[in-house]
Amino acid sequence: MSIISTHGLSKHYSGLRAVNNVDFDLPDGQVRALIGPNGAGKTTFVGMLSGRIKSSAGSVSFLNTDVTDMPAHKRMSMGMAYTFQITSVFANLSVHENVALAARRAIKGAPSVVNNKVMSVLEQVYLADRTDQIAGDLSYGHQRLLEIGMGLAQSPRLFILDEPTQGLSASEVDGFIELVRVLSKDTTILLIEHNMDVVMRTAHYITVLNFGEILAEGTPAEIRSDTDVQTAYLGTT
Amino acid sequence: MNQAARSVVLHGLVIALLVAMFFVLPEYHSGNLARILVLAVFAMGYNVLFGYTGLLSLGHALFFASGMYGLGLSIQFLSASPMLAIVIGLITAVVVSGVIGFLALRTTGVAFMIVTLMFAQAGFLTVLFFGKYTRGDEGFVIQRAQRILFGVDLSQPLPRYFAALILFAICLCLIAWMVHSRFGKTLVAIRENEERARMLGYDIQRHKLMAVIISGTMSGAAGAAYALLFGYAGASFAAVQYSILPLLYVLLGGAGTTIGPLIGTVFMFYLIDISSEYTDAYLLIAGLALILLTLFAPHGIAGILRKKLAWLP
Amino acid sequence: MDFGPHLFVASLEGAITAAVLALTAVGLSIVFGIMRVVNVAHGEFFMLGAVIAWWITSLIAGHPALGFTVALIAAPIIVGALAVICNRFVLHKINYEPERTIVATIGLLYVIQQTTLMTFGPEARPVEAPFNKRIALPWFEFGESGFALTWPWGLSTTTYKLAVIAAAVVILLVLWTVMTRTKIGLIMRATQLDQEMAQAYGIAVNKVYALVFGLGAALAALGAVLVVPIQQAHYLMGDDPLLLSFIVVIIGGLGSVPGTVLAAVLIGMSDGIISVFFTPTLAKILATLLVAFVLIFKPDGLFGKRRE
Amino acid sequence: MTDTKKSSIITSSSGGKIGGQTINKSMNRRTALKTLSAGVGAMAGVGALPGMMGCAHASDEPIRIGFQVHRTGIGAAYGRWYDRTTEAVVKRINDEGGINGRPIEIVAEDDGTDPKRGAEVVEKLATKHKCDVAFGTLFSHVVYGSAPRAGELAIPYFVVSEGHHVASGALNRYTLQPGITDVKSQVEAMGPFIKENLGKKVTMIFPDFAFGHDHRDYFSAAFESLGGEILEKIAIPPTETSFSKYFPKIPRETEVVYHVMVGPAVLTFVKELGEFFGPSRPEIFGFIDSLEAVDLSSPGLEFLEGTYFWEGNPRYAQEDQTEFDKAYREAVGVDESGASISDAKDVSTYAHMFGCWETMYVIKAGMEAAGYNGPDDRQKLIEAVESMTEMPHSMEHPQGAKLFNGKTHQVFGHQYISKVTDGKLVLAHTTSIEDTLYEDEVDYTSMSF
Repeated sequence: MSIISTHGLSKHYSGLRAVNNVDFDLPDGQVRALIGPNGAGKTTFVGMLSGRIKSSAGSVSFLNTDVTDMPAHKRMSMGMAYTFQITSVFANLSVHENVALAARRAIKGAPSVVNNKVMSVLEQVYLADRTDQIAGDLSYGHQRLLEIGMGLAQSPRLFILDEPTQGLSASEVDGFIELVRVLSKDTTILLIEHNMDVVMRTAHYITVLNFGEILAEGTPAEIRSDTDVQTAYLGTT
Repeated sequence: MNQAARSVVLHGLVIALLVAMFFVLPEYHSGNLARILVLAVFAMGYNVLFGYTGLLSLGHALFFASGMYGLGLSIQFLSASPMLAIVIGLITAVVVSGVIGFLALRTTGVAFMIVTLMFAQAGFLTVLFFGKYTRGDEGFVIQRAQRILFGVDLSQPLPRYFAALILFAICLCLIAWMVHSRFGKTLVAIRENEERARMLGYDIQRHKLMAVIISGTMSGAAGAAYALLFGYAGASFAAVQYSILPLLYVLLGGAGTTIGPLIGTVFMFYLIDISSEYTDAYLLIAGLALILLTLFAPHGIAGILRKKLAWLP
Repeated sequence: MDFGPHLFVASLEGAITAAVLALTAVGLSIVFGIMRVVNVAHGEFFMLGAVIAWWITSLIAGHPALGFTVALIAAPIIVGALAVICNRFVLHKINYEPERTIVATIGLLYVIQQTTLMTFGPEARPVEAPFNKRIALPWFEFGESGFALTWPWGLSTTTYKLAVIAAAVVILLVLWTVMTRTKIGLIMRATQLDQEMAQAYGIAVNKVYALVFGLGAALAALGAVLVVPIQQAHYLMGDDPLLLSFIVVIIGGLGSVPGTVLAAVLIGMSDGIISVFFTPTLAKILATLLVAFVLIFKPDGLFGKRRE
Repeated sequence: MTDTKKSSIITSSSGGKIGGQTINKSMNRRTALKTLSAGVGAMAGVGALPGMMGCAHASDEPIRIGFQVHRTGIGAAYGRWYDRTTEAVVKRINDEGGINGRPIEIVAEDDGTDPKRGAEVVEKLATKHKCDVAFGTLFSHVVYGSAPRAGELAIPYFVVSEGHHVASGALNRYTLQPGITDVKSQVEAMGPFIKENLGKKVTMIFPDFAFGHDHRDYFSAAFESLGGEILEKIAIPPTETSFSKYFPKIPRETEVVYHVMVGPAVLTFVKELGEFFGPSRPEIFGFIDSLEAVDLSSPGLEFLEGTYFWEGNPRYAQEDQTEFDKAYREAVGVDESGASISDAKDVSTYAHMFGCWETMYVIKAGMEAAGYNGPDDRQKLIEAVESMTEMPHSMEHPQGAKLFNGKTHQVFGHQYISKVTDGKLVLAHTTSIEDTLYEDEVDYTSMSF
């Protein structure tokens, strides 16, 4: 069963085709990486998936529902979660409240239920000892983790991560990879990633975007051996 | 003590203190305090939007005036009882803030400031335009006989004070409760990072609209109470100064705090009242005070307190 | 009066409003655009310009044009210098934080207004125009005898009013040239685009800010000196220009100087022209609502570019 | 500028006795602070103090009159002259021995010409300063805002506002206007003169708020009942600063333009009116409110030559000036052209400020008739004033004779119409008191206290 799919999805900015006629399908339970050179339209594409960006043409279907005209917040409450490319946390609020805000929207239970969820998420993202810290005071890496935690707290069906490892240290990246492996048991993950090591170690399947169009799709091994991809993106590596 | 318990104790103490004040203070000051409490409700309403939601409106005089004229005109022309008039005043405020909120929330930032300002200005001019009924800038008096609520003469010091205090207490409790509610925390999230809140799945527009309506209705309640307790409704309350006033109260007292608006209102009121005894240029002193406060106490008076008491709601 | 001439008079009046408004609003607009702060005291700088003009002209005897010329040069400089001081000791200290700036400039507004009340007094005081001749204006008619010139009753303006329009156009052109063709203009525009970048390129942002704040105030004062022979100096006269300038700046698109000028013309003219069709107060209500609805449907102003 | 005293005690060395050190002390403290902020104006008050010291028993306590004054805000120009007139009359009364042998002490509070602050000021005067009565308000919206509080606090509230609020019955038994005729009387009394001397087709221009609406409604009703015709009623928004665009609405066949404006833009208004008409103007009749505190020789006002003005009290000393007007002018410090003696550019609000003088004398007469001793006698004071009727032309009433209506709490007096001749206002017509009378709209005496 596919969790999200697009048909002919396009975004045109005054003549520029940022995303053009993309047919995309993500099956339930998969970890999918979306890669491509800078300016390939990756962020625009997931922007349209999440509803942050209005599409110019085509349709998006999430959990077998056409969500093309649905505002972002409704898609989120249907079970999507999204982390920003540029870290975006509630800088003046505590770590706990950051995660609680995410959890509260998804869980309609009593404060204690929310609290339990928050604590378990903070454990997962290695921030359990920093609950009362102000989010803005966290190191960059911890803020990235917090952002992922906010996504987790929503218990999403689909988790979209926009360059989650950007700026993380090597050990933090390892931690992240471990996290994705654990998460992938319950959640479908769509990952925009530049770090090919992360992609190869986590993704079940890879979609390559180039000039707003899908250049190739396949398993990590297939993508690695695809000559088109190599010329367009991977170069000689 | 946990947060909720602290909040109950703090706000309980504030209200108890205000009850005691009436019996302790000389007549002049208890009279002032009645007025301050009504104005503080206005400021608290403003604070819901500005302090908690992060929306800077320059049009709250319109909401204040909606309550004031909703009540005043229904007493004047429909011979409504005070209770019915209060209800009409509140409904007017709900409707006006709902419509203005629906329209103005299509904008953000400075444009939101200007749109609210323009609507308030149009409201002010409308009051003048219908001078036949409103008596424009002169306004009209609500006679003592028309201000008897459940047999209590609201023109008398004690009933007036406690009527003001009851309104204040209701609003204070509402806000103290709101701050700890999902809704209130979501408003803060919107204030802090709107896009993030949206991408957590919160319906930003709906929350903002609710905030405008709550804010506007509370401001309208203050307007209605002012007319009922002090017996006068006039266009000057719809003028732009009365949109700036609650902003000053809130900024002085501390935006986004429950008791900040009260502190700011008290401070501003007595700053003008006391300095006016020494010089005609009391607004000069008020101006200097504002500048000094922004230089040395940017988060208002409650902000200073909060440095010592981090838990202050 | 017939409809045509009436509309003409109203448009002419609108043009004068627009001219003065353009100067005042452009002052606010560059402060807004470059420093990103809302200066609530802007109207008071306008008022000070008028009051200082009155003061200077009352000191200088002889032909009114003499005192007026001195005022035209000196008042903006004095007001600009005062603004630079305010910038240095208040706005700079609070780091131009948006909210604090609003409160601090409200404080400045009170301080300036009250100081004026205490020294200048509560009266409205006139300044004599350097020249002021009533000109009856002709109107064209296609009557039975074909095209004809008539001189309708009351259709008139004054030489001074026309001169105000001309002066405003000249000043705005000079400003435009400075902004686009000179180094200082380049520096200002660079600072507007990206403050950090400008700093990295060795631009002394603090000095630019001081200059911009002073220039903004001086433009407001200049507008006031031009208008004071029509209006009179009064200590509360800054409130209206503040409100109107704000509207103009927003409608014009934040920080866009050409947009601001266009918006000033639009607002000034519509204020005049709407008054032809409706009773005055209703006209004001409609003009106000028009501004609100323009912003609701074009939140970045009519001529603004959408910001990221 | 020169006169920013907050509260002053003006007594003579012979008459008044001020009890006690406390007043002296507070005087000094206040004066010191005021000198810091506002200049040296208050020094005169201190200079007078040593002479007043003496024995102090209860009945020598000054009578405290709370003065609600527009020192800031839109009414400040009027407030300044209300202030000066009040000081002058208090000095005169105290020189004559005060009220029942007690000196008057004025406690002034600025209301910022704002109804909200106005109500607070009345409260402050009554409950903090413990004033015997409150007095002196001019702007109608401040009166409306303040009067309910005065009634609730049971403090007699003597307004000097010319509004129709008192006589309309909208206020309460504690609010009285015994020193100045109200706008309804003023306006209605103008009808006959305009119709007979200026023309039958009138266009009215007035500010679009309550004061302007009073003019519109009362004048048009009165004028039409005389057989005149109102061609057009042009209401100008109160925030307006330029007027030329409204004048084309004046119909061509207009014989008389009737104008009344208030606020700082009045001069612009009159000037632009002149520029509009150029050489071919109709007759023009205005209320001097349009030009109160404005010098008639201001640039642009030349065209007013030959036009007519209502004046509450003739600004320029007339040829047949009465001794009362002469002495009154001198006491207040106004020269023959209605400007300050010390500054010819500082033009008074002569048409209104006499109301402060006369009202103060009514308070004095009322207190003396009531045997007023203190706040317990306030009701007696009201009743004493209510029972007044004729007020003869005298030093107490220098503007002219008056007739007080105790039921409506409103006084009625002569109105003056002047013609601008050689740049001066020359009296052309004086209405009778009868011209100003209208049917009672209220009987306050039937209301309880």
